[in-house]
Amino acid sequence: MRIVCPYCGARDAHEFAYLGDAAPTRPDPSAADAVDAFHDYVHLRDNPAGPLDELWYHAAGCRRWLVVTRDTRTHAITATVLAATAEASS
Amino acid sequence: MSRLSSGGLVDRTRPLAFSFDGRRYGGFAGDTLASALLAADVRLVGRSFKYHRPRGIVGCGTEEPNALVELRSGARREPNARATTVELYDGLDARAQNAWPSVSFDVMAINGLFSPFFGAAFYYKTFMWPKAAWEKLYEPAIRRAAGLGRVADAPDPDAYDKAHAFCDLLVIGSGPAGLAAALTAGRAGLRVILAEEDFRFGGRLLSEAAPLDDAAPVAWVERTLAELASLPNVRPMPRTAIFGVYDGGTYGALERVADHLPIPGAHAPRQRLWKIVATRAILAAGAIDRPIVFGGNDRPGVMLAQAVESWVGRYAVAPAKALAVFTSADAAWETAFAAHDAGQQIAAVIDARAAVAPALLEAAKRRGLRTVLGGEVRSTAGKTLSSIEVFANGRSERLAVDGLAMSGGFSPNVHLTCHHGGRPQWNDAIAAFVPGAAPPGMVVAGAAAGTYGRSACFAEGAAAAAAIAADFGRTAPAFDAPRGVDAATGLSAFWHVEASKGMAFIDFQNDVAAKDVKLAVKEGFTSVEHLKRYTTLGMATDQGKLANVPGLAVLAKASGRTIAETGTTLFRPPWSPVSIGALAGHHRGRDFRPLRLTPSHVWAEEAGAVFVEAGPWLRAAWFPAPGETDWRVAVEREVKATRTAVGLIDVSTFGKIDLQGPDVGRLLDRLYVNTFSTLAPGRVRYGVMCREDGFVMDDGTTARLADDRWVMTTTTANAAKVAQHLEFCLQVLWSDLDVQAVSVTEQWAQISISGPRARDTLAGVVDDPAGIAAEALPYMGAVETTVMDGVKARIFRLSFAGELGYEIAVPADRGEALARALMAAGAAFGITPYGLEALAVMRIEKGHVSGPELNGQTTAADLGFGRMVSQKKDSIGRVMATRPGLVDPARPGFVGFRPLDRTQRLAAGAHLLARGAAATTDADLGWISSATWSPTLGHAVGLGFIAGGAARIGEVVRAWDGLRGTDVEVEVCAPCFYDPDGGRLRG
Amino acid sequence: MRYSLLNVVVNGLTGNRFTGPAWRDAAPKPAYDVVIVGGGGHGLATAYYLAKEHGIRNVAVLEKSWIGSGNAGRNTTIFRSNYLLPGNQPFYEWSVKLWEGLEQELNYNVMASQRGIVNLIHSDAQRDAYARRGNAMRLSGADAHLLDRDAVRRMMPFLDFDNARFPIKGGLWQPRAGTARHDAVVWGYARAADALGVDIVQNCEVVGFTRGPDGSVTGVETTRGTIAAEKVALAVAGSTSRVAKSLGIRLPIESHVLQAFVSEAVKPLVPGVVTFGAGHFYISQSDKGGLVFGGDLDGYNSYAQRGNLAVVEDVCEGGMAVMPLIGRVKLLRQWAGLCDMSMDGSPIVDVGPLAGLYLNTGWNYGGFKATPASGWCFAHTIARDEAHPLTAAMRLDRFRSGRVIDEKGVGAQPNLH
Amino acid sequence: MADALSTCLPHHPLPRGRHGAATGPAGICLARREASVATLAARRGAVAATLAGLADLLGLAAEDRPVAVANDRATVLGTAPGRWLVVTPAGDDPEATLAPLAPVASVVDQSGAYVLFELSGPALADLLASLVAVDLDPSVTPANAALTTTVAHLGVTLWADGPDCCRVLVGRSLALAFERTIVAVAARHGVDLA
Repeated sequence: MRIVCPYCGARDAHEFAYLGDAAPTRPDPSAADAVDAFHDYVHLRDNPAGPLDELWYHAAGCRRWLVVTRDTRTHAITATVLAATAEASS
Repeated sequence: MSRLSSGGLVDRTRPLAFSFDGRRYGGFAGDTLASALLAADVRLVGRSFKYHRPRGIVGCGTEEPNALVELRSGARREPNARATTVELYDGLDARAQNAWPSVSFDVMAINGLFSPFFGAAFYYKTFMWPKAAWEKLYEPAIRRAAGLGRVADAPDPDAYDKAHAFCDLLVIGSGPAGLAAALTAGRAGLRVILAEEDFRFGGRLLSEAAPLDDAAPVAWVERTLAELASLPNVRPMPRTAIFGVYDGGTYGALERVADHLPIPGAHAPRQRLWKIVATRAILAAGAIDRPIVFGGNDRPGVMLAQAVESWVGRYAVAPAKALAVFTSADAAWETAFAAHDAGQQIAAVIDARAAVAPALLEAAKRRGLRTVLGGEVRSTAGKTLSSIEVFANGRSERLAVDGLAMSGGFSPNVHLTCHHGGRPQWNDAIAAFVPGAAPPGMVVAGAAAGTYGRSACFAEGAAAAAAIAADFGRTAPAFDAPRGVDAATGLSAFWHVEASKGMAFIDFQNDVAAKDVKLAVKEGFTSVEHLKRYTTLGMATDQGKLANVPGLAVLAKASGRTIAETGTTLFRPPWSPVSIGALAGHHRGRDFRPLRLTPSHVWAEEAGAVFVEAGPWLRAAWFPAPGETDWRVAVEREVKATRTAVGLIDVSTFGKIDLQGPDVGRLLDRLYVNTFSTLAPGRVRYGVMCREDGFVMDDGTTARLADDRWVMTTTTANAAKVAQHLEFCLQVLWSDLDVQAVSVTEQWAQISISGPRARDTLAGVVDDPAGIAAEALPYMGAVETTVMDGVKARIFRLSFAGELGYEIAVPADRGEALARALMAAGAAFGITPYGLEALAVMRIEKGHVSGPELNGQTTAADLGFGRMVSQKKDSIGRVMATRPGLVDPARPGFVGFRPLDRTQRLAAGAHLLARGAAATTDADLGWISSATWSPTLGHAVGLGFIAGGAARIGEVVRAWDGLRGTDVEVEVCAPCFYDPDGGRLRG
Repeated sequence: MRYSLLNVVVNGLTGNRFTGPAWRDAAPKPAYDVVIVGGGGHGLATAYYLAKEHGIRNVAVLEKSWIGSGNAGRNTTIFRSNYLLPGNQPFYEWSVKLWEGLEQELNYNVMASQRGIVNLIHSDAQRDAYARRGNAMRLSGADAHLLDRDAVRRMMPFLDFDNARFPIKGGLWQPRAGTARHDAVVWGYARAADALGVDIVQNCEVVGFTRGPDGSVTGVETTRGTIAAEKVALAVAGSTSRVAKSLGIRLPIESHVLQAFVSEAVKPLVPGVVTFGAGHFYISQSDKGGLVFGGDLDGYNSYAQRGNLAVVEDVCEGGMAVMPLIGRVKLLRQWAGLCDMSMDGSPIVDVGPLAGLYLNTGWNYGGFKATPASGWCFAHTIARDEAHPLTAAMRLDRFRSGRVIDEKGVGAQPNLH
Repeated sequence: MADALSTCLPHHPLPRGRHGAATGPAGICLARREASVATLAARRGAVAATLAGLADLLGLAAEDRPVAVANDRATVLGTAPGRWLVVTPAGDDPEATLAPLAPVASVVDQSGAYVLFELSGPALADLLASLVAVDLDPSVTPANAALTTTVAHLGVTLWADGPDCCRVLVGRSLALAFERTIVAVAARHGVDLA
């Protein structure tokens, strides 16, 4: 599998470390239901059979976290962006 | 000697000697082992898997299920080499396998007598009584009988290379379609790779007799190759099999670099694994002939018509003295004609069809060949084929032949199109499976797509390439196809001679006969996958290249369905078997993974260090003094010296991360359970880091060197993990923070000196001794200074060993010099280098947690850091750490242990049981995670976790180690055994 | 019909006249006491023990394709009970005990072969960790032995003891571990369950569920019609999230692919199962002679049942590192199974989360060895509406309570388990 | 494995001189070169300012992409968005040299962290094809590219330095492992260890 890193270009997937679904966002730790919210954030996944926005880390390259849109049935990658858009802008 | 007097593509000026089963034979350059054996009239080359029946050569390439041999010997012995793909070389040495005492007399052939009972899956129904017999009696016997060749005797001495290639178009196969495609795309300027599994380009064109441009087809092949070679954008790769189609247009390929040589040239690899990334691909892998299922069809001498065409046309070998042809396809008639014209005697052409094209009959008549229409072969005779029984027009007749060419039509090589889950589609017109959905970027052309006939294959290959060129915005000149006459390609489906006598085989290697398929159907195994798994049909080393379709045909008939309805099993990588060595490449033995060396390594080796692999690192374990043979003695000496004078160890392997920017303090407060933003410049603080699920991830010290410059240390094991976590926080969670994190693990050599004379020693290397005075650099202080006359250095006052200690960091290229300088400066104080063993002893004496305690299953509270966790701020893991399961007072908590009987030893891995309790899971109170003999205290000490934790201090429990047969009464105590109030650290 | 030596001989002499289907090709009835979704090893074993141990025989096993088409047919056939944590170890030990008598229990030779497993040790820290594990095994009544380097060498002289990057320092040995013929396990349970009256319905895909007014699950919608059921049990490894989604349930599960490999058949070499402690590689040898081996997950969510080349290389590097004499042995076939990877690397066997629903999932890449005990305990859970003592720790709510069973200690990161 | 590797333990320095194929000119030359190195990381949102500062300070137009930009004073390699490795002559104190950039960027001396290798020889293209899983065709990878990637499980940053020559930054603890890799992979070409 090849991932086109927005900075480094096309690289073999083995250069990247995988985290998973990019959708869950860290809940407000001060919220009343924080424990439940964190339970969902840390554990529950849609785990779709189809397109999925995922977090990959280009460990062997630019060490940027990427959001890769990949179909879990075909492994076809349709988009790759830096997770921290602020990082690239100047 | 069956070599034809003329013709073929072997080089008669280059004779080669080889041996098979100890007998010497001769062949020519350009032969395969199979063609050379046939030329030498060797028919019997192996034994089948189950019944050990005699086996000969059936095919002429990768599809060969029978002619498997042990090639070479000793450390280079290769089991299951296909004689049909082994390129002959001078001195080749091969042996028949799976036969004892010999291939001509194999005692295991007795299995054949029991074939009525050894039917499909019989073993699932028996061998069950008595209970123990399966493992003691039956299975060992089965295992001995099963298997094929033997693995080499010793580590593979050859090298295996790996390489990457990139192209616009990968053309797989170099027959008519492949060559036309490569030439068209090459002329259009595409970056083309042409991969051919064979050692010679041309595919079937190398075997066919019918001329191209009024000359032998090989002439056109050579012209085409010459042009391809002249194109800088085209890379022809012979001896290179594309074995797998992976994601992102990545193709796995195996190049047999030196398999055609006795041994690889000096320093050359045996094989090379190519990872080819191709935007597009054209699969032009051709089609292979299909066996017919009839009685005794496995007898040596029965072979594929296509193979006969190759023996005669390409290798100039007459495979038999008298050859019959049994077919339902026109192509086999053409084979008979070509063979006859080349000098092979043809006894008869038997066609299952009642009528064939008049042209064929005419051509046969012209050659005086006997033809039998509407006929079938019902049985064969001879250890190697001596006669066949032909049934036609209501009567049987026995023909004395020693060769039989069979063809029930073709099976397109759709294998690679299945690698992304594409299912082949049944095509009734050609009675074959043709490609279904191919992997992205791949198109199929020629016989592999079910397109037969040369001109059609030329046209299809060229058209596919032209279309792809257009996609790249390039125009391809029209392909100038060579002139030639297309052979007849008519055929009608014919699978199985129902009236066969004797075993009619489908899978030759696995001994799966028609009756086995019928039995499977009768027992309900009608799904193709069940059939395969129940009968082992198609699971042999050819992965069903020959057996699948005939097997499906028998299944379909037996279960009252069509082949389209039964469907087929999926081909999975690899297309042809790939040696494990090639897939591993250079990463073997001591070079399996890169070795990291510490900055002071060369000094340590001079100092006589005994080294140990610590993850990627090689570190000093201990430094035996002259005459010290027992490592325990060395370690005890090192500990005592450190506790009483000063000891030195290289701790550069700790992860180090340089942190700069205005928001570092805020970041650290969120990373660590404790607070860092309040840390003053020039100070160091110990911190504990959790995962979001509330369990501890790592620990270490972080120093604030200046207002906006910090340096964090991580454990050696977690260096990469923490760096990745940190970037996750900065890029994904809180990208508003202005922090630049840079790994400086490699930048700084860090050497720790500990002991009462540490300061005196350090004074000898720092340029400004005043800067390290007790008040100037107190415990947990940090200073940037210089050592060894101006070398940039950072000095941190801390000690894992629990003494007055310093960690001195200098640029890694000066680490060795620093070690030597410190040793010199400390000589007067008895400085002693120590290794990981002594470090472990001292940290256990001090009750410091390390790898065995930071195992990802423990919380800050478990480890006794509960009070460190700041509730004034949020940090990663804080919320989840409040879950009931993580605050349960019954959780195992971190404590120390000492044996009641001080003479007894403790071992990590022992579990804790109450006095008198039975050794059961329910009674399990915890475990000892780290243990050592303490030279300082003169007795064993242990660290570990016990249900209830510190609340149990003072209790007596048992350290039960059933594994090693010890059961020691231990007192639960506080984890710190040495200098609990830390006075020595602050000294 | 009972299999016996006589049966084999008679059929041999009569051209298999006296044999018939191993199980009925049942058509679905309108209603059952229990409908088990998923005709893999776990589903079929559950049906068998429901009928055998709990007398519940009005049971259907619904399989969308052919039975055993999922992970039951794509694994490396190993069973063992060398687990560390009390939430796991006794369960897997019970499974090994069931394996030990499975041929006689099912009257089917599943070729369970206790060839033993050796986890190689390459460092002192690893030895300490394996010692803790080995003692935990013994506490649960399992067998475990700590081997030194020489003992490992005597057992497997072909390993690399002299030129290794990570020298072999010993091993943790469980003699009672072993391998079985994976397809035969499926067929054996199917045949035995069928004999007790269980309906095995193939080519019957569940596309939805019928729900009661209270939201409880009352049956399934299938490609072969609606089927009512008192109880609906899910045993659909690889598809759990998809099936649960139609019930509005999100689970702590990710689907990952694990590759496995088999070499061409060779004469006997590897006596049992060996795992490399410093790389991703484990290996055994089948009765046919093929070297069956594997390594780590591909590492990313996938439903593709297909692996990538980098992992093939990684696994073969591990193989050559410990067994450098297999360089010329050829890889014959690679395949991949879909693993329900849970957030702590341990399975979920539970009542609910909806009334009428029972959950059996999250077996990660360890489902095959669990087949008998999983069926045993899941049957108990379904029949009694309560967790079996051996799966009491495997409840779904452990993630909320924090009582996770994390053998590897890597936390809620499925691809690292 | 090449012969030298089987006789020489991985923690012992490889003998200098010729390895692998002994006949004919060496296909690959591997030499250690001295240099100072620093990581330059722009502060949040200060990429342009950092580039401008670099231009003033070193007189070269570095870019925020993976390319090598060099003049006689320094080579600036793009390694990540807003990040560069600045390679200057040995003995230079890069934190001092780049100090003027402090307000807009973090500077971290890495001179001890890296060993700079020069890889050259007629077989370089073949060797890189074996080592690097990146398409080096000019149509895909520009001649001035700075590649941060892995070769045989080793992290490296490499860039071209004239025809048949490239420079490689390797972590110091892995320098010997890198030499072993080159000797093993290029053995058939003949390797000259300078």
